[in-house]
Amino acid sequence: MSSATTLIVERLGSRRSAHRWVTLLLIAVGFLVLYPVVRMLWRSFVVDGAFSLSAFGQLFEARGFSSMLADTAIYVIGTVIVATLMGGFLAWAMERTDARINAIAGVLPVIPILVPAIGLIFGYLVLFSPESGYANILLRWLLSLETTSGPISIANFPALIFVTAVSFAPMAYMIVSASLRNADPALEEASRVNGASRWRTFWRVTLPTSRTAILSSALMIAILSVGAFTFPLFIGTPANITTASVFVYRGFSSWPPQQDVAIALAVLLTIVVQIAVLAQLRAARAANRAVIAGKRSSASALQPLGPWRWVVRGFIAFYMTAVLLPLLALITASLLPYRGATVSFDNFSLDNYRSVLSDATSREALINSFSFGAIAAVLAMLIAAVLIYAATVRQRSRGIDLVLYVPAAIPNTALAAAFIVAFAGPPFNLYGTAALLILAYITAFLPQASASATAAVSQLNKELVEASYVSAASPLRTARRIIAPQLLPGLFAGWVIVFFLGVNEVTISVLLAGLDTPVVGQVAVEFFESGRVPHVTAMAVLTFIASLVVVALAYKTVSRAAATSR
Amino acid sequence: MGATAVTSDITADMARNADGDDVKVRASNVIKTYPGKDGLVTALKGVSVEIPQGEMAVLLGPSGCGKTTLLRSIAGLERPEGGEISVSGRTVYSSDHKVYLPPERRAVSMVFQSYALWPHMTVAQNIGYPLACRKVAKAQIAERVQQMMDAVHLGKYGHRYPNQLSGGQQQRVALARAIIADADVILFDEPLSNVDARVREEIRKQIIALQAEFNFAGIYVTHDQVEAGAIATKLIVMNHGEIAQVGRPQELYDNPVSRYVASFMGTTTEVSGTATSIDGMVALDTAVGRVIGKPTSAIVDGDRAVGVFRPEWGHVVHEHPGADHNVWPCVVKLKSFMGAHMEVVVELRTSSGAPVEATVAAPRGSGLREGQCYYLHVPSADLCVLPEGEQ
Amino acid sequence: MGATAVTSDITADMARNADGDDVKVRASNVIKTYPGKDGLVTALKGVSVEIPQGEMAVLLGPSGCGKTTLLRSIAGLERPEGGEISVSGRTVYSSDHKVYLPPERRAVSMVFQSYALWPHMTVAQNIGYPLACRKVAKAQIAERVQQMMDAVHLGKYGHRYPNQLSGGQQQRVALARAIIADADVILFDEPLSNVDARVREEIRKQIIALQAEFNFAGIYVTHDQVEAGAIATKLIVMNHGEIAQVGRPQELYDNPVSRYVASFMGTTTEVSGTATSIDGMVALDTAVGRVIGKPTSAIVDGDRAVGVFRPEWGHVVHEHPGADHNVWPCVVKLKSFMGAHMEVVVELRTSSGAPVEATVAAPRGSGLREGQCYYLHVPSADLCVLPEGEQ
Amino acid sequence: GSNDGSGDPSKITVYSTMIPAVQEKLAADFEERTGIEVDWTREQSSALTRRFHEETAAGKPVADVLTMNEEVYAVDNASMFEDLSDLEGMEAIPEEWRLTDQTFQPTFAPQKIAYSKEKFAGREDELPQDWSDLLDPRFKGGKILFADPRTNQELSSKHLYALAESEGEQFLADFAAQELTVVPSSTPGMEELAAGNGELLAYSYDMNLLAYEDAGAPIGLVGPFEPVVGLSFYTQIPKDAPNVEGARAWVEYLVSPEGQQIINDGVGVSPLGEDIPGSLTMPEAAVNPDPAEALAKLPDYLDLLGLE
Ligand SMILES: Nc1ncnc2c1ncn2[C@@H]1O[C@H](COP(=O)(O)OP(=O)(O)OP(=O)(O)O)[C@@H](O)[C@H]1O
Ligand SMILES: Nc1ncnc2c1ncn2[C@@H]1O[C@H](COP(=O)(O)OP(=O)(O)OP(=O)(O)O)[C@@H](O)[C@H]1O
Ligand SMILES: [Mg+2]
Ligand SMILES: [Mg+2]
Repeated sequence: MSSATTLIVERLGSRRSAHRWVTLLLIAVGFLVLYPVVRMLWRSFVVDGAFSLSAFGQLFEARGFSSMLADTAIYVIGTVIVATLMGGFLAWAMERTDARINAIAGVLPVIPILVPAIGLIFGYLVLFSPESGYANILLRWLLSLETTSGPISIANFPALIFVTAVSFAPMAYMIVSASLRNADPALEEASRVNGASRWRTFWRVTLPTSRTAILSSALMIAILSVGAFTFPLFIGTPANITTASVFVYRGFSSWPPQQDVAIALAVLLTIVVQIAVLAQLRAARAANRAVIAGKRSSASALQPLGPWRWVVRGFIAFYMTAVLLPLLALITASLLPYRGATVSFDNFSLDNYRSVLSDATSREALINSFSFGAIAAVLAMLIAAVLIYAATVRQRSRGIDLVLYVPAAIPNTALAAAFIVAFAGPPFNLYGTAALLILAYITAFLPQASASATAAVSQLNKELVEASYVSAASPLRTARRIIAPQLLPGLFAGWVIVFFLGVNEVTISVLLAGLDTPVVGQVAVEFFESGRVPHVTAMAVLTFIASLVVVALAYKTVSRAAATSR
Repeated sequence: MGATAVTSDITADMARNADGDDVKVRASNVIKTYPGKDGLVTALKGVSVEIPQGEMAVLLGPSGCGKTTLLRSIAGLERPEGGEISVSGRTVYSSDHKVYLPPERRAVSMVFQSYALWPHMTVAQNIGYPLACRKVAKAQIAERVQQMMDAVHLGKYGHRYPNQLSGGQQQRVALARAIIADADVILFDEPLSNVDARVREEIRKQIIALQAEFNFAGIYVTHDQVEAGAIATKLIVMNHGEIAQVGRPQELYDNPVSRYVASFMGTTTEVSGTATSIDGMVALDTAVGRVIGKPTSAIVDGDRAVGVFRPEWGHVVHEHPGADHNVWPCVVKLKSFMGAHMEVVVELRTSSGAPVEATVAAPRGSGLREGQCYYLHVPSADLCVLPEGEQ
Repeated sequence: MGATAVTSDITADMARNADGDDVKVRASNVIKTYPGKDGLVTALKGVSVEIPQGEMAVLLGPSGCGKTTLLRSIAGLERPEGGEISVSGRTVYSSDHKVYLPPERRAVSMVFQSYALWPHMTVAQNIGYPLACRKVAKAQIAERVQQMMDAVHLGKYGHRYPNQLSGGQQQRVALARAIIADADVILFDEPLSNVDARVREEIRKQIIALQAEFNFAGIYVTHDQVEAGAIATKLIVMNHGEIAQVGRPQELYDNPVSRYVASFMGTTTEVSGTATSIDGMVALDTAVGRVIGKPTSAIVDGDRAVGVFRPEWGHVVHEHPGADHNVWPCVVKLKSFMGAHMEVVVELRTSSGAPVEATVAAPRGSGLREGQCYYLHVPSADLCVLPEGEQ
Repeated sequence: GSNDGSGDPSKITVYSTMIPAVQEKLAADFEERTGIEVDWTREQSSALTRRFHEETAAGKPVADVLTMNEEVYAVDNASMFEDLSDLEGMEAIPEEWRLTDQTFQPTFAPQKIAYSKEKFAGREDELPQDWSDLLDPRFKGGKILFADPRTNQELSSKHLYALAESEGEQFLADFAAQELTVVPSSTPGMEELAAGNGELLAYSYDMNLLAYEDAGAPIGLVGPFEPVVGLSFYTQIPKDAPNVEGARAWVEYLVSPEGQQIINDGVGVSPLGEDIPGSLTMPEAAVNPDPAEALAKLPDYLDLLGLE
C-alpha cells in the first residue's frame, strides 16, 4: 500500500472519524425520514403562510369517520390478540415442549413471510369465495349441503382478522421464541420441582417471564396492522369494513382528492403509534430485570406434554395449512384461464405465465423489483445496523430509535405522497427514477430492518469487540473483521424480511414507479385493474418462486461466509 | 486434661450420618441417553446410588460426566431409559413397571446452578411459591417464609426483586426456596459455582447447618474437590456416566482406587514404573529409581503401575532423611504462596534424562529457595500405587 | 547434605521480581465515575499503582470494588475523569493535559474473563490477529503463531474453531493471543473464573511460566485469595474504589493492616475487646478473657480493637499447652475434610454467655471428635491486633 | 419541454385510462404513421389523475397527453392545458363532445350491467330489462355485485344522481336492501362474476368484456338502461408537456377516422357517430349530470346505500 492510501485508510479507521461518519449517517437518515414528512405537513397545515388545523376539523367531520375509528380499533385489537396468541403459542410449543417438530423449526416463521400478502389474499379468495371456492365446494360435498354457496364466507371481520393474523403471526413467533430461547429453562423446571403442575407453571412462570417479549411483539403487530392495507382493502371492502389505512388510501387516490384529511389522519396515527412505541420502550426498560446469575444448564429441556402433544401438533399443522393451502390454491388458479374455470387438466395451461413473461413491462418489473428490493434491503440493514450499533455503544439511543421507528407510523400511501412532494422536483429531480423507489423502500422498511438489527446487535458480545481494540485493531478493521462477521447471520435474517417486503410492495410502488422503472407491485395493480387477474396470480407465483431462489442463493453465500460464526 | 465427652455428641452425629434403614433416594442401574450429533450419547451407563436421611452425598466429576443428568433424572426433569428410582420408599420411576411420576409429584426439591429465581416475583414470593403450590393457607405461608428468610439471614429482603440482590443473597434465596417445603430430598446442582470464594465458604456452612436443622437427604453436585470434601458425608466420584468410587471423602483422598479418582481429589504427583509386590507393599521400578508404596487396588506383578502422592505427603528437606527408599535429590523450580503453606514444584533427576516434576507442600518459613537443591522424601505408607489406565 | 545453590537461581529471581527503574504501568490518582440510578457511582476514587517490568500485580477485592474499571482504564476501554496513566513511559491518559489514546494505540494486551475469542476465526487466526493488526508479514505471522501455540500446548489445534475446544483450551488460546504481540503490559481480568479447579491450577502455572519467558508487566484481577497469593509478586487489595493495602502476598497474609484485608486474604477468627499496649504487644480485654497479640497498624490504648488469627495459627490440643495466655477451653462443633488438613469449628465459652466460634486447621489424624472438649491455643506472635472499623 | 432530457421530439408519453388492447393498437399505428414512439401507461382514472397532478405540482411533468375520466379536474384546471381548437380535425368534433377549448372526448363508454351466462343459462328472459328490475326479490341476497362508489367518486356520483333523479331516492335504499356484494371497482367485479360469485354486476363496460371473452369466461352484458351515463374519456395536452408538438400530432391522430375506428371498435361511441365502423350507437337517453352537484349529493346517496 502506498503511504498516501495508508494515510487515508488510517484516517478512515480512526475513532474520531468513525464517530463523525456515524453522525453524518444519522443526519442523512434523519433527513430522509423527516424531510418528506415535514414538507407534506407544511403543505397541508400551512395555508397561505398561516398555520391552520382546519384539516383536523374536516377529518373529524368526515363521512364515516367514527365508524372508521371503530373498524380500525376492532381490526387492530383483534389482529393483535389473534396474531400474538397464534405466534406466541407456536413459539412456546416449538421452543419449550416436545411437540416441537425439528424439521420445520427453522422455516416455520419464514414461510408466511415468503408468501406475498396479495398471494395469500388471492389464495383465500380462491379457496373461500362463496360459490366457487374450492374449500367451500369440498365442504358442501363433505357435509352434503344442498346450498350452492357457503358454508364459509371470508367477507367478515373474523375472517379478515384471521387472514391478517396468519400473515403477522411470524413476528410474534420470532420475538417470543427468541426470548424463550434466551430465558433459562431452569425457571420453569424450578417451578415443577417445587410442586407446580405444568399449567400452573405456564401461567405463573412462563407467561410472566415472557411478558416483555409478548408486549413488544403485540406492539409490532399493532403497528403493522394499523398500516396494513392490502388485507382490509380486498377482504374488508365486500364486508363494508373501512380501516384507517384504507381511509387514507381513498383520501389520496380517489378524485377529487381529500388529501388534507388523509394527511391529518396519518398525522394522528403517527402520534398514536409513537406514543405506543415510547410506552413500550419504557415498559421494556422497567421490566428488564432478568436474573442471569450463572452458568446456564446446557440442557434445552423440552417439556413432555403427554397426550396434549398431539393437540398442540394439530395446531401447528393447522397453522401450516392456513399458510400453504392458499398458496396451493393460488398456484392452481394461476394455471387456469380465469378464476371460475373448472379445475381440470384440460383447462390447465401455462398461458398466464407465458403472457406475463412475454410482456416486456412485466419482465422488466420482475427484474426491477428484485434488484430494488435487494439493494434497498442491503442499504436498510446497513443503516440500521450501523446506527443501532452506535446507539448501543454510546448508550444513547432515544434519538436514533425515534428516527428509525417513525416510518412505522406513516401509512405507505402518505409516505409515497410525501416523497413525491419532497424529492420529485428540484433540487433532487428524482421523479420516476429507481433511486426514488429505493429510497422510499428503505425509509418505509427501516422499522423492520431496525428490529432485526437490534436483535442481531444485542447478540453481539461487547468483549469480543474490545478484545479487537486491545489487539491494536483500528475501528474500521474491527468493524470489518470482528463486528460484521458476528452480525452477519442476524442481519441476513433482516435482509430477507426487508427484501420480501420490498419485492411485494404495492402502495408505494403504484405512486412512485416511473414509466421506465416498472415494479411488480405496480404492474400487478395495473393488471388487476385491467381485468387481468389470472396474470396477477401468475405474477404472484413467479415472484414467490424467484424470491425463494434468491433467498436460497443468498443464504448459501451468507452461510458460507458465516459458516464459522457459531 | 483429657477430652471430655458431652451429651450433644451422639445427637450431632446422628443428624449428619447415615441411618442405614431410612434410605431416602435409591437409584438402581439408571440408564439415560441423549440424541447426539453422531448417534446416541449415553450420559448415564447404569448408575446406582443410595442416600439415607440426613446424609449429604456429593457427586464429583469433570464436566460432562453425567452429574446433572443423574440429578435431573431423580427430580423427574429427565426420563431415563432404564433402571429404577425411588424417593422416600416410593417408586417414582421404573422402566420395568412403566412408572414415571412428573417432578411436581415427587417429594424432591432442587437448587439450580443458575439459581432459577423468578425475576417477576419478590424474594418472599419466590420462597413462598412451593408452599402456595401445596395449597398452604396464606397466613401460614407468610409466617413460614419469614422464618425461612431469617434462617438464611435475609429477614429484611422480602420485598426486593432478585435482580436487586447480590449473587450470594440470590443463592440464599434459592436455598430457602428449596428447603421451605420440607422435601425429603434436596438436590443441589453446583449451587456455589457463581459466588465469591468468601461467600462460598459462608453458604457452604449454612447448607450444613440447614441440613442439621431440617434433616433432609441431600445430593450435591460440584466439580471442586475442596468443596466436595468439605460438605460430603458420602462422596461419589463419577467418570463418563459411571461411578468411579464411593466413600467418605477421607477414604477417597487417602486411598483412591484409580489415578482418575486420585487426581480428581486434589493435586497429585505421579511416577510410573513396573510393579513387584513385597509384603503387602508394592515396589515400582521407575525413571527415578525404586519407589515403594501401598496398593489401593489390585496390582499384578510385572504390570505397569503408577506411584501417586499428594503435596503434603512429600517432604522437602535440607538433609538426607536417612530413609532407605523414596528419597530423591531435587531442585526447587517454583514456589507459590498458598496461604497456610507454600506450594513447591521440584524437579527430580531421572535415569532417562527427561526430568520429573513433583508438587510438594512445604510449611511456611521452611527456608526453601528457588533453584537450590534439597531432598524429597515420601514415606511409603503414604504413597499409593495404582494401576495404569485412564487418568 | 546441605542445600546447593545452582546458577539459574539469580536469573530466575530476576525474571520474577521487580526492577524498580523500569516501571511499565504507572497510574496516579485515577478517578472514574459512572452514572448510576441515583447519581454518580465513583468506581475509582483516586487510585495509584506502579508496576515494573516482569512483575505480576494482582488486584484482589470483592465484586464491585473497581478492579475491572481500573484494568479497563489502563487498557483505554474506559476514559477516566481524573488522574494520569502512563504505559511504558508514554502518557496514554492525562486529565490535565487532555491526553487520551484509544486502546489500539496503547502497547497493552488484555485477557478477558469471558475469553472473548472470536467464534468465526480459527485458533490460529485468533492468535494471529494482533500481529495482523500490526501489519506483520504473513509468513512471519504463521511462524510466530505456531511457536505460540506450541508454547501453550495447542500445537495441533490451529485449525479448530473456539467452540470445538474445552474451557481450558479456550483459555490458553486467549492467553496466547494476549502474549503474541509482545505487548509491554498484559492485563488479565479474572481469566480463571470460568474453568475447572483442576485446569485452573495448570493454567495458573502456565501464566507464571509465560511471564518468565516473555518478561511482561502483568496486572491480574481475581477475587480468589488463593489464586491471588499463588500468582502475585505484588498484591493490591482494593476496597470500594480505593487501595486498602499493597505488598507481597505473605506480608498481607501475615500482617494485614485492617480487618478488611485480613478477611480478604483468607478465613479468620476474630475476638474484639479494649486495647492496652505492653512492650510492643497489645493486650485486649475480650469476652473470652485477655488476648495478647502483635499490632500491625497503629492501635490507641483504650480503643476497641480486634484480635485476628488464621485457622493454621491456632492449635487445638488435648492437654493444656502450659502457656499463660491465649489458651481457651473449647468444644468442637464441626469438622470438615479439606484435603491436606481438617477444618475444625470450635466454640469458646465467654463471660457474657453468647459463645464465640473459631475456625482452626487441624492436622489429619489429630483425633478430634465433634462435641468433645479441647484447648485452643494461639501463640501471641501470630495473632494480629487490628483497629475495629469496617470489615 | 422545461425538463432536462425529456424533450425528445421522437417520443411522446401518453397517460390514459383506455384499455391496454386499444392503447397498444393506437400506439403501433401512430408510430407507423409518424415515426414518433409512444410510451403509454394505463391506470385507473383517479390514480392516474392523481399521478399527473403530483408530477405537475412537483414541476416534473412526464405526460404529453392525458386521457382520463375526471370532468371536474378538467374544467377546474383548464388553464393548465393547451388550447386544442386549432388542431386539424377538431372542427369535426361536435360541441357536446368538447368540454372546454382544452378538453375533448374521443370516445364514450355507456354503463351496462354484466351478468353470468352460467347463472342465467336457460332463463335468459329473467335478465333485467331496466334499473327497476334490479329490485326484483330473485336478486336478493348477495347476488348483485356493486362497484364501490367511493372508489370512482365522480363517475359514481353522476350515475347515482341520474338514478335518483329518474327513479327517486328511495330506489337507492331499496337497491341496498337487496343485500349487495360490494366490490372495490368494476374490474374486480368482473373477476368475481367470472369466478361464479353473484349473478349481476352493476356496472360494467364493453371494453371490460374483451379480456374475458378471450379467456372464454361466460360473461355477458345487458343494457344500457335509462338514464344512461357512462365513461367520458377527457383528453388534453398539458401546457408544460415535454413534447407538445408530438402531443398535438397524437391528438390529431385521435380525431382522425383511423384513430377513431381503433378507439371505438366494439367498445365505445365515437363523436363522429355512425361514420366510424364498429362504433357503438349513442343511446337516446344519455345524460350528463353536473359533476359538482352530483358530488355534493354523494354522501346522501352513500347513506341511502348503507355505505360508510
Ligand atoms: N439435553 C441434552 N441433549 C443432548 N446431550 C445432552 C443433553 N444434556 C446432557 N447431554 C450430554 O450428556 C452428558 C452428560 O451431561 P451432564 O450435563 O449430566 O454433565 P455434568 O456432569 O453435569 O457436566 P457439567 O459439570 O458441565 O455440568 C454430556 O456428554 C452432555 O453433552
Ligand atoms: N458501565 C457501567 N455503568 C455503571 N456503573 C458501572 C459500570 N461499570 C461498572 N460500574 C460500577 O462501578 C463499580 C466498579 O465496578 P467494577 O466492574 O470495576 O467492579 P469489579 O471489582 O471488577 O467487580 P467484579 O468482581 O464483580 O467484576 C461497581 O459499583 C459497578 O456497579
Ligand atoms: Mg452439570
Ligand atoms: Mg470485574
